[in-house]
Amino acid sequence: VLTAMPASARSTVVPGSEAAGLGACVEPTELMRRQHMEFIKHQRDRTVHGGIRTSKHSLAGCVECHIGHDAQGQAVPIDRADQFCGACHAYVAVDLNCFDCHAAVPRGPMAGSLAEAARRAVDEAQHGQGAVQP
Amino acid sequence: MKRIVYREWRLAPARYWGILGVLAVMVGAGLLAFAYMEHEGHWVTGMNNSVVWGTPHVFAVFLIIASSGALNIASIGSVFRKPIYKPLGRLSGLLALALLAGGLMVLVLDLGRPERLVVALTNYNFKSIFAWNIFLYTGFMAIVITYLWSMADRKGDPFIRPVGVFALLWRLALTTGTGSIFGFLVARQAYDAAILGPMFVAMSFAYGLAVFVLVLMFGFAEDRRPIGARMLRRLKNLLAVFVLAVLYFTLVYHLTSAYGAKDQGLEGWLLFDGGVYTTLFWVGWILLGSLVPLGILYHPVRGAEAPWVAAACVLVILGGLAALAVVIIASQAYPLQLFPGKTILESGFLDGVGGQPAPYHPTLPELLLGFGGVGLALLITAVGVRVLQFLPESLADEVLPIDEETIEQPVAKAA
Amino acid sequence: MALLTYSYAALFYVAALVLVSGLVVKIVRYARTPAPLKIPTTPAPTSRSGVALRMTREVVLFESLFRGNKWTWIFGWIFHFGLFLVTLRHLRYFIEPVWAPIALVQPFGIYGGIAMVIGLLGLWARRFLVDRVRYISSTSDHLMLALLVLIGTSGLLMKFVFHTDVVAIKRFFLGLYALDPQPLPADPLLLLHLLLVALLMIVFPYSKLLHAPGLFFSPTRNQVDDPRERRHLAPWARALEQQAPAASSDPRG
Amino acid sequence: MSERGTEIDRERRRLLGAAAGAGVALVAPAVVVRALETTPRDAPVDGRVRWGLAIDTAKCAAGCTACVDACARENGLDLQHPPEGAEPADWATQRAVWVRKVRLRDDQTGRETNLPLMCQHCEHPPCVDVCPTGASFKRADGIVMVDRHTCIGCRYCMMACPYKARSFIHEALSDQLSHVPRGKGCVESCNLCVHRRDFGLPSTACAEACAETGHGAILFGDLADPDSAISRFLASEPTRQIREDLALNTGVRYAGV
Amino acid sequence: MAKATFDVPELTPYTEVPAVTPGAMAHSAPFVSKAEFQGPLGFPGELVEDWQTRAIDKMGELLGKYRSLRVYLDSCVKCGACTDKCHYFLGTQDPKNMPVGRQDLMRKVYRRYFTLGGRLFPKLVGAEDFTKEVLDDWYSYFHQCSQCRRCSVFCPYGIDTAEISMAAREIMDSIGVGQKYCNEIIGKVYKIGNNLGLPGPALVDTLEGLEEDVFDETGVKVRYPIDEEGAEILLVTPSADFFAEPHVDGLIGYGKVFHAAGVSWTLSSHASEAANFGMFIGSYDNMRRVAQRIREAAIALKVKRIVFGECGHAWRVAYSFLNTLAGPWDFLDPRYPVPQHICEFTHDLIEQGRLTFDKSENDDKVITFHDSCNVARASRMGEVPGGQFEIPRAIIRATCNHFYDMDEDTIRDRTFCCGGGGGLLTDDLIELRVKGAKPRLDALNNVMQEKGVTHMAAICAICKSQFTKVLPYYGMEMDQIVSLHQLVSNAIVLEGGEDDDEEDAPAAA
Ligand code: HEC
Ligand code: HEC
Ligand code: HEC
Ligand code: HEM
Ligand code: HEM
Ligand code: SF4
Ligand code: SF4
Ligand code: SF4
Ligand code: SF4
Ligand code: SF4
Ligand code: SF4
Repeated sequence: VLTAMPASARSTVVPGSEAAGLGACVEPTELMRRQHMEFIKHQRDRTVHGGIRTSKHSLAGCVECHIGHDAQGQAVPIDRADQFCGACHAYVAVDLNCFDCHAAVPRGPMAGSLAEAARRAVDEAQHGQGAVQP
Repeated sequence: MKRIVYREWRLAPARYWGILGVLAVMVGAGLLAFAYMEHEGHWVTGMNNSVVWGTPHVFAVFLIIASSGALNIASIGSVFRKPIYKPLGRLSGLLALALLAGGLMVLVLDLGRPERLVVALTNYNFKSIFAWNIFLYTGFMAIVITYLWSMADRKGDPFIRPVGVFALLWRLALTTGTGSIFGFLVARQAYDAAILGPMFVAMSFAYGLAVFVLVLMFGFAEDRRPIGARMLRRLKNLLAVFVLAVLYFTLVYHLTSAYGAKDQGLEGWLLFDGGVYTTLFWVGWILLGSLVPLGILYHPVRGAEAPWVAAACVLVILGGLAALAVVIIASQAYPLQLFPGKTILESGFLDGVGGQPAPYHPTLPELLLGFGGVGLALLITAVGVRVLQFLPESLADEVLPIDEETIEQPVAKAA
Repeated sequence: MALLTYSYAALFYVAALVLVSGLVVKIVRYARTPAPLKIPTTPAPTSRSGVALRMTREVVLFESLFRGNKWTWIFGWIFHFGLFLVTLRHLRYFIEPVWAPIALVQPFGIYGGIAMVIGLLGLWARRFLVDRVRYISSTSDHLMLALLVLIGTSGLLMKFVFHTDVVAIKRFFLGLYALDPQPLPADPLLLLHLLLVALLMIVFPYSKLLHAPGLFFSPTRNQVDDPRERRHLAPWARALEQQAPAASSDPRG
Repeated sequence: MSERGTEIDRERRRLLGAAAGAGVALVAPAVVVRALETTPRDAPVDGRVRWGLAIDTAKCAAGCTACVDACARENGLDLQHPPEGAEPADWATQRAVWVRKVRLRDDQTGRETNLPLMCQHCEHPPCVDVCPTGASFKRADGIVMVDRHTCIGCRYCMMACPYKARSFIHEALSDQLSHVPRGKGCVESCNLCVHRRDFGLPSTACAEACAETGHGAILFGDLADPDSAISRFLASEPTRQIREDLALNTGVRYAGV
Repeated sequence: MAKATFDVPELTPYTEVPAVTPGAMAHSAPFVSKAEFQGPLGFPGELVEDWQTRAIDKMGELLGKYRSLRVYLDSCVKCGACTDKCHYFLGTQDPKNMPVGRQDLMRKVYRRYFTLGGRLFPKLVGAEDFTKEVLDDWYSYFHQCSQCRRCSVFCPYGIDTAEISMAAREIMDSIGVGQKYCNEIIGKVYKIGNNLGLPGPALVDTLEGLEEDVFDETGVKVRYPIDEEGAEILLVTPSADFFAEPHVDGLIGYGKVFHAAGVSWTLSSHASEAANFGMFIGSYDNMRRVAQRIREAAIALKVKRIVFGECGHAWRVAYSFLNTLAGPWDFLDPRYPVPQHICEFTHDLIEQGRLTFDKSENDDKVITFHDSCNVARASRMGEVPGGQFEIPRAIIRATCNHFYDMDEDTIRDRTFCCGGGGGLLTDDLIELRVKGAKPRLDALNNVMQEKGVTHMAAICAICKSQFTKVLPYYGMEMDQIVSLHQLVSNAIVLEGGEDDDEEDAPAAA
């Protein structure tokens, strides 16, 4: 077993985000920590060129699931240095420019649909292929 | 044959660092302009959605074609076996590299997403002339470096000619390719012309040589090395012939345009009521850039005097920038003809309502970026001649190889 | 897991100790050894600032090597500059918060890594292809190159193919500062990378890698050319003067 | 296991509600309802369809800009604001426009024509041919668009497009919509509302808006399907391509010009 | 004239880098010094019993005394930049004559006894015990280094093989393995005052002869004084200048320049030698002892300035070390640097317009200039770095109409050694000297072919002697080598004054 440490001590998942209440990411956490950039990059090409919107690695999906909220319940941009993507990348000094273009909070009429696709895919992974996480 | 002796450019350190300082400031200002444009976005430039390429592109294209032209001297020396040009081969190669680097710097720093340069270097669309140009440019660098090596290293001797021939062909492809960036744009009337290719070749010869002669004269004057009358005569005659060639292609280009019915609107506009573009064309390109230099170069007395030849070179360069401004900017400012036989009364997107040209006002950052490229080219040259043996010790008449001076047809031979 | 973490933690404590103490000993010894005579390779600068400039050119541009051998210079410079960029990029594993300039240049470390390996391969090829260099190369020269190539390629593989958990690595090293080792991800490539790095740190003070500090102490490069203006006397040479005074060192006496 | 699955389900439903709520605050309710009925595409697009527009200029009304506004709203163009310090006149030349309204007068007859002009989704798109990185590309279903992950912002495609259909983003953006990422330094243009395509919505924002105004000048549909409304319209009405001389076989056709 | 017992290399248009031929020069070694020559220098007369430990101890001592040695033995990365820079390697093809190859002879011993790696894994790092074979290699190859420092110019760390070979020679001396040529000569300096062993009266004779010759030739009474107390300038010049060709023509030139300048000057019989072979054997003590003579002479003769004649390594010792070894010089005229080179002196006068030349006197020659290595790479002339290149050339240009430099890669600080420096100017090393001269002569031959050069000027006694000897091996004439001040001497126009006939020309003070 790789994760001997309690998740809380190591995880950067923001409290109050949807993810905080869930047990697993779209892939096993150990894998996400290492490979998430590859996942979303592949997803990116498949979406832009192939029009595929059902995969679980959608960036908009990440944002929706991992978005944190302020005291007023407003979504906080996910790339802010104290938020999910931002915190980690500030820690390792990686400059993420995805959110130059991508909405850093779920916004717009289709927001729900985009996340929905990802969730559906996770469901499939969890029900279809059995559990990935203990 | 006597060996040509090359020496590093040996200026007094204060003078040398002074020159480098000035050039570094130029480059620095260009970089600052880039940082500003990159940080703010391109709205701080005069470029817009109608005139998408502006002043930086004028400089970039100038430098790139001048780069190809600068190598011409080396080609004439080794490919066309004109021994008199041989001593200039190394400088010619260095200048070609430097100008190309300067031009590419401007081009890259003007990109909307310069940080994705790697993307441009790893993703190619082989249908795109532009992508081919990326190969042409990087290939050119590699070839010129090989060429320089073959000229500088004793082991390289047998390769000089083959590499030189290859470089020549590559160079013609490169200029044609650069010209074709425009020539293949069927959308724009001004560009949809095959003659742009050869015209760019002629331009590259003229501008490249003008830059070359200026740099040579400056470098020699600073280090108190002699340039003999014979060499000066050859160079200025060559320049005159190239300027004439540009003039000739300009004439043919505008005649064919004016003849083709669909382009008459454009011709009339450009030649008569294009405002600043008309001035750029007549005063910049034709008068100052071609006729006056020709007058100087063919003047029996002035044409033999170094300062006048230098002045002619400066004019040719300025005229070249004007010419490229006309070719690049005016052609975009003139509205696209989407609805022949109809007048646009209203449009949400500057479609040339009532035939109005699109606006374009260059801003300071664009100019600085352009000059930054020039600065980089000169900086590389200045460092190059200092650390390596690029400049011949002397071009005085007595050290130059004998040349069959009577039969002078450089164009026929060079083109 | 814990075993792994603790053994690597121990390894790095030892390696750091060897590196730092070894280098300090060496450098102090260089600094303490006098240079009794003025032996700058001339033409040499006649002022301290001139010497500083000369040293800078040597360190940054490898000026002498440039004059000496262009091929070696190109590969050597590519390697060292790449190594420099890689080092800058690696700083992000060791400082928190990461300084802004480091964050800015860190992406270039990736190209630095590629350049570094290319440079090393060029240098290595030379050791086989040029008979003179083949003659002077000893096993340790090859091993040193092999070591660096391996470090570089394992790093690049981590960057491009088998990603590792960078956050955990940083936590591990920050933990080492606080004597509180955090778990180290058990990725084989990472373990190899780190093992070799530790090895490099250990051999550094005992190998030709001493050229890095050595350059700064090289009298032919760091001396000012002013022997006529300033009398230069090493302590042991002064002692010599006192024990056996020259026939008449004072002209008036 | 299954217990956990249901837990996620419940959780999700709660959050979906919240997301929908947020949506309501931002846009008209009708849109939100529709958004929830989407069927995202799960197979790559293929060449069996070719999306296109048919524009009946006779129906396009003077003074109307509903389609232009709808496009701006759909794609977040209206969230773009002039950067501080920009001259309004300059800004007008630099802001992004995916579709514009053009009013023409025939030089001979004096007849006036109104039409919306957007990317023509050429079958042989010059913008794609010239793009050095291949960022400008044509999807299998005929949509010409820019992959903004590989666009370097060279603007060569803008030089090449005969219709001036493209815009360069001259300034940093914020407040983008989740489904239309866009930002500084890249080139963009009408993509036939590609997200709507992929989520299975029937029409484009402009066509829908035009229909809502009652003009119905824009018809969206599959050009490859002979039974589609658009194909039937093209079969029945004389239509043409703008700049037919270039033989680009555009996906946007105009009747009555 | 020269009948060689070895193959004289053929000159090539450019010096090609040869393929390495291990052992090609292993047979070359100078005569070993006898006890009688060792003693006066304070060295054991023959190889001592426990030579190995004593050598290692000595090495340890030197490591503590010379930062150069310590840093250089650690720093080499075997980059190879120096491998094709040594004229002896280029001429002999022996890889142990590659500077790094030469250093490695010592480095392998250093590694074995002084580094952790060498103690633990000698094979891995190329460490070796100090055996008799190694010692023989040392003797052979550390006497194939002319300490010209060309290698140090190109080494990224400035590693100076000359420093290593000096240290090696000192270690060998300390265990009783000295080189006859150097040690004998140093002994002569101690005993008689100069390398050639010319006693004082002989010098006086020679100088009187010179005065007569010059008067005969020019009609002007130029003086060549020795041991004149109260003269302004003490001239220290290599003893070869007193009689050998072409050296003596240089000395004649110095006298004419002093005459034209109107300053009083003198030679000294106590310090009648500029050369300081103490440097060659790396012995600080001996170098210091030799240098002290100059101080003694200056004090005794109450001079105000010291000027050195044309000699390369002598100028290095004078310029770089004299202040250290025999300073401080606070009793001399502070307006002038101590010491000055004769070229600096002449050049100053030229600058001030105080010398008149008739350049056509040298029209029978087309000149090129050989930068002597110790002048070029270990010293300076004038105020600015590089003056040592410009000043002699300026003098040539002022005195000759036809001057061409040799190939840029072989002059200035990249100059090739004549092949006879560093204490190797002895007949027992003639093969080495001839082969080592090849790169220099390749370049000379080149300008002879292309520019019609006829003569090469030099400012070093060793260079002049070496070229006189080796030029014939390559089919050139021995008199193609000239002194720089010979050219000055030829071209200088001396004021023929009334006082020429008077006995005591009043020296302008
Ligand atoms: C279904 C909701 C959901 C979606 C969609 C989702 N995640 Fe997660 N993610 C989670 C949960 C839950 C965790 C915490 C798992 C744990 O603690 O082990 C997590 C953890 C992670 C982690 C590890 C964090 C840490 O501190 O170790 C990363 C990295 C991550 N997600 C990235 C992404 C990315 C990138 C995407 C988009 C492709 C994405 N996530 C989409 C739910 C989601
Ligand atoms: C557990 C920490 C962590 C979290 C949370 C995280 N990342 Fe990362 N991310 C990393 C690390 C580590 C890297 C790789 C750094 C490297 O290789 O230099 C990385 C790299 C990336 C890259 C590649 C960047 C590049 O320039 O190569 C992308 C894209 C990325 N992350 C996107 C995201 C997004 C989007 C999120 C939020 C949904 C996210 N990451 C959350 C740690 C994290
Ligand atoms: C210049 C703008 C821009 C930048 C920067 C950008 N994207 Fe995108 N991205 C887009 C556009 C435009 C789309 C296409 C959306 C569509 O087709 O509806 C997109 C789509 C995507 C998609 C598929 C849609 C989704 O939500 O899953 C992914 C994944 C994605 N991008 C990842 C990234 C990542 C990772 C980065 C940063 C390394 C990034 N993008 C940076 C503009 C950008
Ligand atoms: C001040 C810093 C340094 C300077 C100026 C410097 C300079 C040089 C130079 C000039 C060379 C010779 C040319 C070559 O072969 O590349 C060299 C070689 C080398 N350097 Fe450095 N270096 C520095 C730091 C380092 C460091 C930190 C390392 C190792 C981690 C290193 C590793 C090497 C190696 C392995 C070689 C030998 C390459 C071969 O075998 O050919 N250097 N260095
Ligand atoms: C304790 C010290 C070190 C640690 C913790 C470390 C860790 C790492 C890690 C985690 C990566 C992968 C980066 C990624 O995936 O983005 C990496 C890459 C790399 N490492 Fe190291 N490394 C160390 C020392 C070194 C040293 C000393 C060198 C060179 C001599 C080196 C050379 C490289 C190279 C060339 C890469 C690939 C390029 C890059 O990502 O920067 N590393 N290293
Ligand atoms: S909405 Fe319809 S009528 Fe109105 S401008 Fe657009 S196309 Fe014409
Ligand atoms: S209209 Fe322009 S942008 Fe659209 S596909 Fe055609 S050429 Fe490309
Ligand atoms: S601007 Fe972007 S899409 Fe257009 S040609 Fe350049 S890279 Fe391609
Ligand atoms: S199809 Fe969509 S993107 Fe294109 S113009 Fe209409 S609304 Fe705008
Ligand atoms: S000092 Fe001169 S002779 Fe000695 S090794 Fe170096 S180059 Fe050769
Ligand atoms: S140049 Fe210097 S570092 Fe390189 S091999 Fe020679 S001595 Fe060693």
